[in-house]
Amino acid sequence: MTQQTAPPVVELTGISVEFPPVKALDGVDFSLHPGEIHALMGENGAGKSTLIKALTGIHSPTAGTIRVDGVERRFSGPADARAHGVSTVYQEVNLCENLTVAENIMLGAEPRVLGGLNWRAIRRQAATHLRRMGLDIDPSSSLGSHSLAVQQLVAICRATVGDCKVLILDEPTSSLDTDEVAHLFTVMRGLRDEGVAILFVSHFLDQVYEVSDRMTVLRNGTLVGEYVTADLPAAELVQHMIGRSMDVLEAAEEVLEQAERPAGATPLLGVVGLGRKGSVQPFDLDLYEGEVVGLAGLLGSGRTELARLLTGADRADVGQARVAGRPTRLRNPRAAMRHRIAYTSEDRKGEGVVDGLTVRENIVLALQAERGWMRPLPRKQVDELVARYIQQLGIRPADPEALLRNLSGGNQQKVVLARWLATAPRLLVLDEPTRGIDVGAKAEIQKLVAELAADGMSVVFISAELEEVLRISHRIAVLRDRRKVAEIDGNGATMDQVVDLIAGGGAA
Amino acid sequence: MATSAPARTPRARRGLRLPTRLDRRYLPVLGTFVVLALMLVVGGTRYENFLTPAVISNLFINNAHLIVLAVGMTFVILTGGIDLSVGSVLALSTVITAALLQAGLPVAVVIPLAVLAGTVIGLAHGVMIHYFQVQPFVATLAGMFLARGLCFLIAPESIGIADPAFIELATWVQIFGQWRMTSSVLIALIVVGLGFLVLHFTRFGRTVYAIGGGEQSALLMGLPVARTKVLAYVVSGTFAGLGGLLFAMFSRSGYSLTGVGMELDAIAAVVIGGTLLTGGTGFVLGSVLGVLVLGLIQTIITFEGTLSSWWTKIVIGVLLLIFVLLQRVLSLRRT
Amino acid sequence: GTQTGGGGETNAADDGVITLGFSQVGAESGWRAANTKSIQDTLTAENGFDLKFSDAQQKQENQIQAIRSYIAQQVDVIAFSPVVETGWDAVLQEAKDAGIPVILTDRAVDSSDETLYESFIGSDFVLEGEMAGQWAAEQYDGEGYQAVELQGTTGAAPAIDRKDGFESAIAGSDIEIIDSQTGNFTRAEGKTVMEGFLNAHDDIDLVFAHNDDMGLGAIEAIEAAGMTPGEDIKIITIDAVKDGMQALADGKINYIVECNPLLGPDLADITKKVLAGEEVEKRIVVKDEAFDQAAAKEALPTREY
Amino acid sequence: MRDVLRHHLFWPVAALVVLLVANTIARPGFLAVTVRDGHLFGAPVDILRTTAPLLLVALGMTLVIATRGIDLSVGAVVAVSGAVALSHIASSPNPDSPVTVLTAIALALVLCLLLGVWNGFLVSVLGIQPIIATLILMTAGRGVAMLITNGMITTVNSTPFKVLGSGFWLGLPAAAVLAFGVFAVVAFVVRRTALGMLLEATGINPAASRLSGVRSRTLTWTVYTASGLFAGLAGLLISADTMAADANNAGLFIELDAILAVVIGGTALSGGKFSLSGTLVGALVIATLERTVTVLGISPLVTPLFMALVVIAVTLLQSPRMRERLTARRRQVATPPGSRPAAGPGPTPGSTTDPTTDPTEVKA
Ligand SMILES: Nc1ncnc2c1ncn2[C@@H]1O[C@H](COP(=O)(O)OP(=O)(O)OP(=O)(O)O)[C@@H](O)[C@H]1O
Ligand SMILES: Nc1ncnc2c1ncn2[C@@H]1O[C@H](COP(=O)(O)OP(=O)(O)OP(=O)(O)O)[C@@H](O)[C@H]1O
Ligand SMILES: O[C@@H]1[C@@H](O)[C@H](O)OC[C@H]1O
Ligand SMILES: [Mg+2]
Ligand SMILES: [Mg+2]
Repeated sequence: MTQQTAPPVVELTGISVEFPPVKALDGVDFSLHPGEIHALMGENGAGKSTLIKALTGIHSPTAGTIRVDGVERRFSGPADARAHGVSTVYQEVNLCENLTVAENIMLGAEPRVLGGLNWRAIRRQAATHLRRMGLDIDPSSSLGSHSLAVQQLVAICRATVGDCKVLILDEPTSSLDTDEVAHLFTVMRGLRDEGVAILFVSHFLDQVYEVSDRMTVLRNGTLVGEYVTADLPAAELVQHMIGRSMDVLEAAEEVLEQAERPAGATPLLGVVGLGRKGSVQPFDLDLYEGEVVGLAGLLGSGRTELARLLTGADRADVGQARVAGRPTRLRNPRAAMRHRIAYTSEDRKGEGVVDGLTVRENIVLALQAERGWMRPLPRKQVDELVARYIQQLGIRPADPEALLRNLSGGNQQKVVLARWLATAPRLLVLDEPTRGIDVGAKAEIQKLVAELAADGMSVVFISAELEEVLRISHRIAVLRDRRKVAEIDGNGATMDQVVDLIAGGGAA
Repeated sequence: MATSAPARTPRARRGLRLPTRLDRRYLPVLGTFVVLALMLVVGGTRYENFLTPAVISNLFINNAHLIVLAVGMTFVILTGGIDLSVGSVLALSTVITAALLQAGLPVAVVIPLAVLAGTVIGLAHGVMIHYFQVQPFVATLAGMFLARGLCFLIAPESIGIADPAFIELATWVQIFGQWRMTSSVLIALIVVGLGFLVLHFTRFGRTVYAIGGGEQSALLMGLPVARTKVLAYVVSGTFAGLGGLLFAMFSRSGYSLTGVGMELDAIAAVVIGGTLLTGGTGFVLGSVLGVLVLGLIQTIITFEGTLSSWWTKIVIGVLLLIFVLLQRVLSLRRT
Repeated sequence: GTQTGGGGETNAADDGVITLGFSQVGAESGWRAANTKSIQDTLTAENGFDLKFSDAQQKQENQIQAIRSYIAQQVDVIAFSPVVETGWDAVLQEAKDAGIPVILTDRAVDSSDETLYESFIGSDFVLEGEMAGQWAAEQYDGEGYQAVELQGTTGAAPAIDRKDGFESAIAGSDIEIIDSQTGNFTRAEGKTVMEGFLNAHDDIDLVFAHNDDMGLGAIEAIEAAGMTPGEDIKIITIDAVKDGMQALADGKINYIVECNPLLGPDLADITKKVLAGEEVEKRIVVKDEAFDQAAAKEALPTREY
Repeated sequence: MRDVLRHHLFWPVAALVVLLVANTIARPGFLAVTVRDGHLFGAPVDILRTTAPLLLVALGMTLVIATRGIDLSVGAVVAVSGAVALSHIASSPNPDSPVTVLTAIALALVLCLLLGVWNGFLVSVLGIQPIIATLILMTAGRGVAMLITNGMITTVNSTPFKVLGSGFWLGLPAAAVLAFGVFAVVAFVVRRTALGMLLEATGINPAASRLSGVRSRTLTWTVYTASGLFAGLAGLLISADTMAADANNAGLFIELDAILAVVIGGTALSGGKFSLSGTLVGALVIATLERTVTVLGISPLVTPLFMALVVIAVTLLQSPRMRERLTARRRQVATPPGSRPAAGPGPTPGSTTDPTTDPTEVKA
């Protein structure tokens, strides 16, 4: 497996990167060998993405050396890095949705004829690369017409075009489902066996254990250590990452176990035959106070779209909704907010963060919008509120005046969550709230959800991680092909049972 | 306007999944084409001598310079930028042409110089925009003032062009029955062809689209963003210079106050042609159709012949509105 | 009216109606509005005309386009006020080839080939400037007056010619032009530039504005600075449109040289002659008067524009 | 000192000071203000008066730009406003009656408000790109103004209306008092309420704002309406200035001046964070610049050149790249000796910061 004998293909020594006043990396050493899958681990904001960007020349380190194939280098940017065999799929999957799949894969390396692009060859080669990734899509279809998962795979496909000695994947699995992850791992192992060095970032510990050979752990911009995966127990890894033991996780479990589903008389929100043409088939659902309802389903099964109908993000064209027994129409998010219904979108970048505003402004945004522009929140109240959530959710840096775009992905997610908690909702619909969030924070969020429910809030919880849904939910609604197919009790349910329902094998 | 496209909701994506044969990207251009055809039909039934080769030839002859400007503008807008300077740069090029010819320089020297003036200004824009991160609107607005100021500096008054070689070039015409093709139309068509080839068959062209789709993405994909962006403004500037040359051929003079507001015509043409100002989608051929639509509006107004100047303005506004609405309806039906 | 048949000779058609295509500069000044009105009111159906009017919005390309379109429409006569002097040879040649006579109004073209148009009807801008200058020299020579000049649109014939005319006429006197900038023939810019002049110079005695509109703007600026126009600072303008005449009568302007915008009747007249094959003069200069304050009071009640 | 240098108003204010100094050198008495009949006179007072309409238009423009939009139609709206007001006054038997004048003002403002509503409708409801949506009114609006005045320059004599142009309130030009007053009130409302933040959120991420319960559409609609209204008010000042409604020339290119004022003031055209105090300084810079050209006796021929140089200088000095230079110098001083100075100071153009927005923007 690991080939410690081979000299490292990438070797970083004493790398520091600063975003004054933040020291994102402080004298970090790191090495990557050919033919290994190396996981880079750490909490949100630990500096993983920054390390990758320093290597590929997006950020220039203030100190340290970078060696690739034994030669000291400072790449001028991704193009330069790529020309030296270092290909990267960055955390913010960013391809061009306005171009075709083939172009996205081949752009910059297109075959040419008579000085012009050879479109036939482009499509043919792209198709070959897609096949190698086991992706069966039309190369001349527009990238934007594909799901995020497919786009993610196309991004990886692009990275492997040409002479690729080092492949860097920053959280490639955060929007993939189980099958797709398995698929990706097969591809990764194949590349490793061809001698490619793979650097891999993920917050899913089981995935890391499944696929990686070695791992490097960062904490607060400093190196904690380098370990052989097989030799490091998960509990120890987590301790290295968060710098303390896993008390939080256990605490979360405790709260969850204590919480009993209350027998509420009228549902907080009850919908009958709610649906929208072309989006979700009419469904019934009752949500009670103090209860967590999980939504399970495959990617594209309609969980998000169901959530959007519950929260007025999309308008239903059939069906009725009742809040506390009274008929109502959830015409838009504001209408839902009046009933204290909150929704955090899965699309953090597009529908969550307002990246040009500060942490403070992002946190108070919904609350302020609800009060209307005429009644600004008193500054003192704002400061208290913001300080509380920064502390409670561990938002880093803990600076209310930091621009949101300068926060790491996971911390941005926490800010968006804080925005909704600040509105004190009675029903909180969380769509993939733990995507891209580190283990510690994930446990915190799960604990938070349990506590909120215990305090009487009703929560709808969507996650691609079935295990998480099972653990946290009192009740689980299962969706398949944009239709609600089953509703089961969360306590008795087993993984196999739910998987059967999701896949359409089990009895509905 | 460096605005980014609104976030795509998951639903928009599914809409695109519907199987269609005709690529939806061509719909706006097709819409423009349909409207153009409709205008021709309406004009043809309403006015005598309207649907004649002479009128159609004139449409191209009168608008050759605008076609060239619009092609350059398309490059810039595709990257998500904008070039407000093209009207002034066109004027500068006419003034340089006329002044140098008047000074007795040979045509073979004057023509490259006039075009080069545009190239240099375009380069300056690119540098300001990319390296100093000045917003395109502002950088090219400054360029607009600069070029206009240079015009006045060279010659405030209009200078006639009498150089025989230049006149010969300007009056070159090919006649096919009632159809006429002048040298400027020929040049414009070559520019359109070039623009098309470059955008669709070179890496530079595809990178232009990629940048419009997302500059950040293009950077992370390792594409030469800096070079491409600068080059897009160089193309626009150069074509504005060339447009000035065509305009000098058209008006046989150089005048510092020429082309005021022409940048808005070029932008309008590009947008009418289906290119999004946010960048990343659009075609040169659409922009050509856009120019023809604008030209046809003018033609119809002259044929109508009774409109006071205010009605002219109102009618242009209303037609623009109808156009944008039609396009809007088309693009809504897409999802 | 317009002939349906292809390409033949065009002349005053059988129905007796003359189709005339007119391309106007724009609508930049009060003078221009009066000029447009005069043409539209004269070339009416009652008078036997079918007028095709288009406004070029100050753009030469629009004018060329309009003229080409008139050729394609096979009108009987084309008339226009060229935005600029140069650049008309090609399109005028096209009109000539199509056998359509062209008449220029108000502004002339700068062309070596005089056969390209039949006639020019308009004012002598140089003379206007001279008349203004002569009056100034007669009235104020010996006082050591410091004058400022508000020029018309840069590069436009009336601006160039009036400047030349005025300068040559005051050449022998002790009137000195201390500053001269463009006010673009508009009131608002006339006012802004005059304000600047007042900030920049302590002792301005005389303003020469290339048209009434700028002069009226200057009056506002002078009043805003707490001075009396017409007394503290003398004002001479050109055009004699109604507002200007009123200000003259009110004593705020001291002298106005007329620039007659009523070119419609002359145009109708010449058109008929040209179509009838009569010989017409190449250059028909409209007679311009000049008014001092007393003359203005007298003329005001009967002014048409 | 360094904080002063990095303040977002530093370069615009510096530009203003340089212009004033240049004028004073050319003409030592330039800054002198005299009192006559209890009114203030002098070049600075003139500048305040000529800034007034531009300031109003730029105020609306700033709000529109904050929502990621742009309003090209303001010049046409200026023309319509003057046309309506003066036509009404001219057609009334008693142009000196305050009732006539007030009616005229009300008519003009209401119509301009409606024009703003129209722009807002196109942008926020029909989703047409702002630059094109407002280009429609930019073209047609002047036509409407000419339609109202019948293509003539309408002039009136009306003492109460003239106050708006050359009258004095509290010793200062009425136009300046009005414009600066409106500006102050709007700035106060925007910054003391949550309006500013909600506008910025809308400009930065409309989808996220909507989901957060911000009435993005209404806000967008409102700013275009406000822009129309302010342009209408500016139109009244401009027409009262010469007591003439010139449909062709009133407010010509004022949209460009207003956009420049906004940009010089440090607000990014890409929307989001905006600075009203910056716009105020920007408008003063432009008005002073125009005055400077005349006072310095710079040939009118090179005025655009001069304009371009000032704009280029201010925008380059304000550019992120230049700011980084300043930051870098500071950082170099701060970093301990021996550590390697950054190759390319700060984030390179390829950093994760969105190059279209300026992260260092500070709000007023
Ligand atoms: N462009 C930037 N400007 C300022 N600070 C930044 C910038 N990029 C990153 N940071 C800061 O650097 C630190 C490390 O961020 P980084 O994105 O590397 O974290 P990460 O380990 O990838 O976290 P995550 O798991 O959440 O993606 C964070 O504190 C972040 O706020
Ligand atoms: N296999 C696929 N191919 C193309 N598009 C897909 C596919 N799967 C999902 N999508 C798109 O992704 C969007 C998200 O799906 P939806 O919101 O209905 O499901 P979900 O259960 O919430 O899944 P997700 O895990 O992606 O949030 C859908 O609108 C759909 O268009
Ligand atoms: O306003 C005028 C200008 O437009 C016209 O061409 O000549 C006369 C001038 O007074
Ligand atoms: Mg990261
Ligand atoms: Mg989802």
